[in-house]
Amino acid sequence: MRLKLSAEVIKGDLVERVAELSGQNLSACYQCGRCSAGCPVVEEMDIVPSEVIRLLQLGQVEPVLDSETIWICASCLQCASRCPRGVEFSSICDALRAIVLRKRLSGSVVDADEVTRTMVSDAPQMGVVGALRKLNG
Amino acid sequence: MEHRIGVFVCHCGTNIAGVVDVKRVAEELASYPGVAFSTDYTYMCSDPGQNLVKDAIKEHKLTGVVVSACSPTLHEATFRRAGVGADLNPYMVEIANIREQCSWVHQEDKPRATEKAIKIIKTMIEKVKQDEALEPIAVPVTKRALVVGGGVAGIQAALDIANSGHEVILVEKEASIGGHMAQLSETFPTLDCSQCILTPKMVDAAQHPRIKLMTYCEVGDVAGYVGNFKIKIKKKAAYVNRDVCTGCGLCSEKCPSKTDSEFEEGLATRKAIYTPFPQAVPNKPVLDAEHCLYMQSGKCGICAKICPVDAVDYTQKDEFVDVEVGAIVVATGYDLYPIINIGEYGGGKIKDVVTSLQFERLLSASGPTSGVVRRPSDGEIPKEVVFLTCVGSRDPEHHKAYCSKICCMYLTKHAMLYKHTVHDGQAYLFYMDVRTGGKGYEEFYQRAAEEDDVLYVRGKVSKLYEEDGKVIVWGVDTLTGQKVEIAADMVVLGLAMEPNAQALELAKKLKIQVNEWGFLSEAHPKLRPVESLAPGFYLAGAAQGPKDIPDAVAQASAAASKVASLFAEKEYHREPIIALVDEDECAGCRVCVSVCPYDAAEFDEEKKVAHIQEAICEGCGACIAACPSGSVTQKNLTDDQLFKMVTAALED
Amino acid sequence: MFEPRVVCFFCKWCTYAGADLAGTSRKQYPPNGVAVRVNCSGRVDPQHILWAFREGADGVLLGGCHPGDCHYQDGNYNTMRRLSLLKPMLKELGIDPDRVRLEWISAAEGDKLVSVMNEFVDEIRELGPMTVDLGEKLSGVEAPPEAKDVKIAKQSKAKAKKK
Amino acid sequence: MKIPYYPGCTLHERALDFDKASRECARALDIELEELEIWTCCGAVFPLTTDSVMDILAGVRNLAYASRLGDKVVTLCSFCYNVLKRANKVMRDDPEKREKANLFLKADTDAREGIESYLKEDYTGQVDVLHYIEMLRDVVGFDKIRERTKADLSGLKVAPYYGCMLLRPKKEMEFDDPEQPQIFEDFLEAIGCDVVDFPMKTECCGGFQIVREEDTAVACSQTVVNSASRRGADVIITTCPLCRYNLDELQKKMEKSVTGFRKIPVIYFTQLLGIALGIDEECLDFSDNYVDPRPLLAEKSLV
Repeated sequence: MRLKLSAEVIKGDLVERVAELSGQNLSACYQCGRCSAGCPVVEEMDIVPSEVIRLLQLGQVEPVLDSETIWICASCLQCASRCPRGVEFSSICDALRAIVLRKRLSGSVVDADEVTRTMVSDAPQMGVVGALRKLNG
Repeated sequence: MEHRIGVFVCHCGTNIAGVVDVKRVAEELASYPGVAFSTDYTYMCSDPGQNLVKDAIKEHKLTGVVVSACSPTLHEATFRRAGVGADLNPYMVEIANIREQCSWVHQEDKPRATEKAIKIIKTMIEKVKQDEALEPIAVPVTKRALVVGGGVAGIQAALDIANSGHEVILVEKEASIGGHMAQLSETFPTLDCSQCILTPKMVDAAQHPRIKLMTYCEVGDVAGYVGNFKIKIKKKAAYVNRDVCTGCGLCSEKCPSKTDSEFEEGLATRKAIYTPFPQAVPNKPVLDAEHCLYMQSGKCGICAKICPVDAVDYTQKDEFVDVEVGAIVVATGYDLYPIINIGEYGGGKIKDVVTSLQFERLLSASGPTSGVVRRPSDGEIPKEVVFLTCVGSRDPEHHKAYCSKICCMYLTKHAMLYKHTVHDGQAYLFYMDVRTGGKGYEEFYQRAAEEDDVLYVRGKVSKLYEEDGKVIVWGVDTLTGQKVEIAADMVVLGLAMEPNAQALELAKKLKIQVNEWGFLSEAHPKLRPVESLAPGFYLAGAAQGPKDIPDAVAQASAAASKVASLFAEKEYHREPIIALVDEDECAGCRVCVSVCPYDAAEFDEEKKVAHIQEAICEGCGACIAACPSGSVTQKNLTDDQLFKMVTAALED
Repeated sequence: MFEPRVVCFFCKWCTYAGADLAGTSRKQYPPNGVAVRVNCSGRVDPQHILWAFREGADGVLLGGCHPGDCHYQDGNYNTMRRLSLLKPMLKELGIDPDRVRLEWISAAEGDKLVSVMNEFVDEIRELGPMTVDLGEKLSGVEAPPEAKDVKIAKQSKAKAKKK
Repeated sequence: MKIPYYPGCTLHERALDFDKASRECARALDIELEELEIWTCCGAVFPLTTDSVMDILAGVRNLAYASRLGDKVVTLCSFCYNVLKRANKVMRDDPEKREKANLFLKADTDAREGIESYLKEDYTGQVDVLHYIEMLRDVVGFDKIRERTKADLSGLKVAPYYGCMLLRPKKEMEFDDPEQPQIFEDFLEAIGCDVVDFPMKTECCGGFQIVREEDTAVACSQTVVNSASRRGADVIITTCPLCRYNLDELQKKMEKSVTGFRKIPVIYFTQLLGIALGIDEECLDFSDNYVDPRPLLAEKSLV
């Protein structure tokens, strides 16, 4: 499919919202791909971090919100730590998750009941609480 | 005296007129006291614009001119010449800077930008009202140049100046001239051998009757000004009487103490008494006291015993030589950004991760492996070699924001030369953009990809680590969105270029400006790219910014021609904006003598008053601010002028 | 909103060039200050600063080369020393010493110039307009008529010092 | 010497071994960890969205509690350390969020009758957040630890695992070089171990993904464990209960999927310090480890 670009598409409200919520300058990214190259969980992602930012630069927020990528990110901050332009993909990821979770676009990605039932006796609390906050809102 | 000032407001296309209401400015100033003529024009610096100024001077009998345009650093000289063309003393022409310091910085507030432009122009009208017609001060020029740095740029500049008939002193801190170019294997895009093209030039420089080579020397104190610099040069103790030494090499051969060779980038050793490389110019050794057994422990002394001409002298001390020159070319070159700063690439701890200069030595026929590419860890010939661009460059977050300009090309060359020696090897080159902005460069890049099968991978490597004798490369191919991993035998880093560390100290001594990264600043990025803003200093090579050999040589020749044109005049004309003592007022307290950084203020024992030597005064104004009786003033920048300017700046 | 009036004495080698760089880089800052170009910040005499306040300035900004980088070797150190003498005097006169600021801004620091300008204008805005009538305080000091001006201004300086 | 101590939930419930060992070691080094009289969960993760004030409140509240006891607070868990330190920085640097957070804290105090008001004045980031290892280096001093070391740990090859949260983001954590950290190496050197440098020491263990995508966490942890193993480590040390869980517990899975998998015990750094200081094994409590370190320690005559 041909992607039709226009000022309206590129500077859409949702893109602005992502930039605002993440506090990141999306235009600063020059697509070196270092975030993707160093990501420990990139194999599990359907769209790699640098591509996520590229899609946002093109105004394509929907496919990113639908992606598995944003739920896979473990917030280890390796991407942000090495980015030569100071763009924090981890923050962009949090912003994208927040947009989905605040609107409950796809329901909870992590079911709190199930997690507490099955995991809490075993895994450290911090992991459970962290997951719930990152993945359930 | 009746003032008849002309005000000329430039639009600079839309650069000024797009923000400042130039028509209104010109109209409003027409009625300002002392203004006899006021107008605006699209491009004041163009020929018609300058003619407009000249015609107005004649027609309206103008006594002074304020051109309101760009910064005075750009066109002050232009308009002063125009003034002269209309028989107006050049110092009666002033510039009001309403572009860099007004329209360009206040684009969001046009009405207030216009107000500010008016104020700026008023300050200059007030200044010009009290300007005096001045004549530049003529000073004799010492027609001898100092070139600092003996790399290819310094050598070229020295040769060109010498060939135009002037004496040159070429100072190099190392034992030999040649610089980094002497370390290179072959050069892009022609693949001619670096030594083959450089060594004849080195010999030319050494043998030129008008070039005095001072290797193993450093620039010490610097005094004076354009045309008349006085410089102390430190001859570092070489512990070898190099005038007597024949360069036979016996001492190095027999010396028992070894250390890492700087020339071989640590890939081979040298002796404590050594010439940096076989083709060194001059081909005479120096002794490195830190590694000399005799100097450290008093034992050994073999070199002194064996020297057939008794040139070794352990008691030698640093010496200082005073020289006088009229111009200084700074060609201090570059260093590679230290690998230790790149932690994610091992920070220098992984043996088979080498710098680009180390790889040059591995490729060089005269290098430690005689041109066979062998990896440092075990001497094996690497079959999978990865080349990384932008290591430390283009990374404002952690390292250097700028592009180092030559890495794309030399890594392409590296990959190509590697393939030429290891036919069954594979070269990978990680890049963000392949920058081939030079003659024949793009074709060279295409050849590397097509004919030599260098695989270009678009992406920046995130991490390198050692595992089972391999260097694991964690990269990405951004064109497919794939994370990639290569188990490489060797990795070559295209590290950022940074200005030579010692060059920064030198720039401080010379009082020439550097940019935020320490590269020497040119007087104008486009129109005066080879001279410093401080007169008498010329820039050549990578000291001014990352550069390849052709650019460094071109700039060196340009700097040399600037020196030659300075030397072509009998005298140099200095700005007459200097201090002046009112002898009637002077109480003879000598504060001015104590504050003057140039010893230009002196005390006249006979008259018991201070006196400023106009050939020496630089016009800093320290004496004026310090004088308790108010008897020192600055020509064309008197206290009264400053008061009036301040008042004008504050008037609504 | 109160728009402070600021006079900027910029040395030709560093700060003025830094201001030019801010322009070439199209960095934006408020148009409250007008620059007076001097060869060296060391040329600026406390009387110039007092004069600026007398003429209605709300703030005075001095810009020079970084210590050690002065084009004239050590002019900027003179400036620094003079300013530390001037500040208590301003206080005596009822002028908040924060209305004068000295900054080292090199030719490479367009960004710094912009942030200093922004900060300084904000600070002065916070301090409010200058209310001290220096003309009255330094009575007898008229706007210097041509020629005699220097002497008169020096007198004002002497008087101010006595205070 | 007393230093305020924030254990955090995990050390209070699940990682009791870590808490116990750390207190014992502190005592042996003449430090008394003074647990905050009241404290809550820190929130576990620092929010990365710009509009979050609610999400830093838990961290700020604990800092405000801590400010009643002194000018610093020591913590151990990497997550707690990360959250507290970053929340503290927000309170220091962001006036807008500081004001809002303080309003919340005040409402909080007003609403909670029965507890003494914990917020005497606005919290402005006055407390310094210290990691226990920083306390060892800066308050106790590694030299003192070297002197107090009783056991001979030479020959014990220890791989220090940093993980993510101590080091990143560098500008906010100001803990160590995120690419080539050195603090745990220096510590291990002080207690006389053989330090094993391994390339994955700053890579992620999978973190909270254990809850959602166990396979992902296993893959991440396996990378780390393998890397240490290849460099010949006998034992891995960590300072994060979640890292410990992932690296240790998940070896159960790695064992099954990888033939010839070599198990490595993963212990808390204070447990190792305890051994060095000659603290009774009982107090260090290795009963919770999946890969039991005791056979190894016995082999080296350390227990």
